[in-house]
Amino acid sequence: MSLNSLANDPELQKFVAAKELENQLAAQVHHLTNICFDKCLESSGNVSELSSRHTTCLQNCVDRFLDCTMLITNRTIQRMQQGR
Amino acid sequence: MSLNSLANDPELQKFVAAKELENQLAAQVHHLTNICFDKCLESSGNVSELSSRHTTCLQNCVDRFLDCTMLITNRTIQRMQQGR
Amino acid sequence: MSLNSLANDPELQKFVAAKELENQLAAQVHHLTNICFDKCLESSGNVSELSSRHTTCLQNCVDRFLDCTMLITNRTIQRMQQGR
Amino acid sequence: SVQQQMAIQNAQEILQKLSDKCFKACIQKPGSTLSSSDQKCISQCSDRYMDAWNIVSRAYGERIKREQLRH
Amino acid sequence: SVQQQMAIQNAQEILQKLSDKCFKACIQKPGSTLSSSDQKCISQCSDRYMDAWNIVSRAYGERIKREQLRH
Amino acid sequence: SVQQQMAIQNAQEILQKLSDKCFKACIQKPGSTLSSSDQKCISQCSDRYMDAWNIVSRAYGERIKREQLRH
Repeated sequence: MSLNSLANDPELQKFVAAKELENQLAAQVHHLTNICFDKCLESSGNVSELSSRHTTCLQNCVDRFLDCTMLITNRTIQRMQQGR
Repeated sequence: MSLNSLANDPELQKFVAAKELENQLAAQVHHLTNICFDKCLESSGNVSELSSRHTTCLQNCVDRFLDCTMLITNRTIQRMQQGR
Repeated sequence: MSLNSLANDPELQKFVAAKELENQLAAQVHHLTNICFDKCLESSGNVSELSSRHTTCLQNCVDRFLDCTMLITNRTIQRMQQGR
Repeated sequence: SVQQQMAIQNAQEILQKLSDKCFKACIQKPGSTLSSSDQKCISQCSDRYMDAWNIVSRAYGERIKREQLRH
Repeated sequence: SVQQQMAIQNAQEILQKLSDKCFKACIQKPGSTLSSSDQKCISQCSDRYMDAWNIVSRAYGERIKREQLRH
Repeated sequence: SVQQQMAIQNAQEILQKLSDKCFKACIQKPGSTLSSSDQKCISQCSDRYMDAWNIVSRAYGERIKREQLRH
């Protein structure tokens, strides 16, 4: 199989796309953990066990961060369409 | 066209170099915006519109950051030449 | 020499592995300097020369950071083996 | 096209930075919804960041031109 | 395998972030050894970070599923 | 050569970190020029960072050697 025909192989392309998606999801989880750990745990110093309050805060943090991203994305698209 | 002759094609090389430069410039604008936004806007909390003072601060911030980089680069080259 | 046989050349593989290791070590030195500069020098403002106290702090910082990484790595492996 | 891909990547990078910065600045304790004051803060924060990006981009371009004339 | 390599890379990235975060949080002035209280702080910090990672990972997965149902 | 390219990349990365760190530490409100006290602060900051880099680099090398002997 030549390099060229390998690069155009639909099975391989699907495999690579799936791997890339997995990588992106993992990177996003790292990123969210990093941000939400600071928001929800940092201020409480040494924590010997996660309380239900911490857990709720972490879950809300993920959802609100994604809301925030969607809000900003929509707003930016609007701004671009208005050509500002 | 073989991979080898493609890699040596002067038109392609020019195109790739131009793209890389564009990428570097865009990365630098991201970086500068990130730094200068914090320097010039962060402390002023919610800002409903940029004042001329914010604008001047941002413009100065870009120039002073680049001055700073040039100062450090020259100094580091000197240090290296003195073999310290 | 074809691309394929080049990729399997043991000398080249050794060279690439050595370069990668060098890159990793350099990246780690950057990372450690960044962290330890903040730990040991930041609070002391403008410093016209490193004192022996700064030097000791920087050396300890490198060793304690690596201890910390080893502690966490071992702990994480344990946790994973316990399937938590 | 490569050009489009780069524009998309560029936009994604701005959006990522914006989300980080404005989330950190506007959301102290994440609750069960974004309140309207959260939303206002995020919108303002992201508008100002885009303004800043435009100003920085122009100032950087001008500096590069000045440097090129000097040499 | 590619799968394993990714798992390893993933683990390395968590470990790197963990070391940074817990070192910064637990070690104020680096001394000649890690004291037992330093070790306790680092262990707790890394355990809580892994707990947080698991909760975030689950919450993110659930959000993605909800978004997919909506569209 | 690859070696040279890496040395250049390495130097560029230090310079980037140095600029970030020393700009943040020395320039509170960016004015229309770098004052002489700004310049002094930046020079000192960058000299100390390079000193720190050398000490860290040596300490890290020694640690790696010690670890290799232990195994």
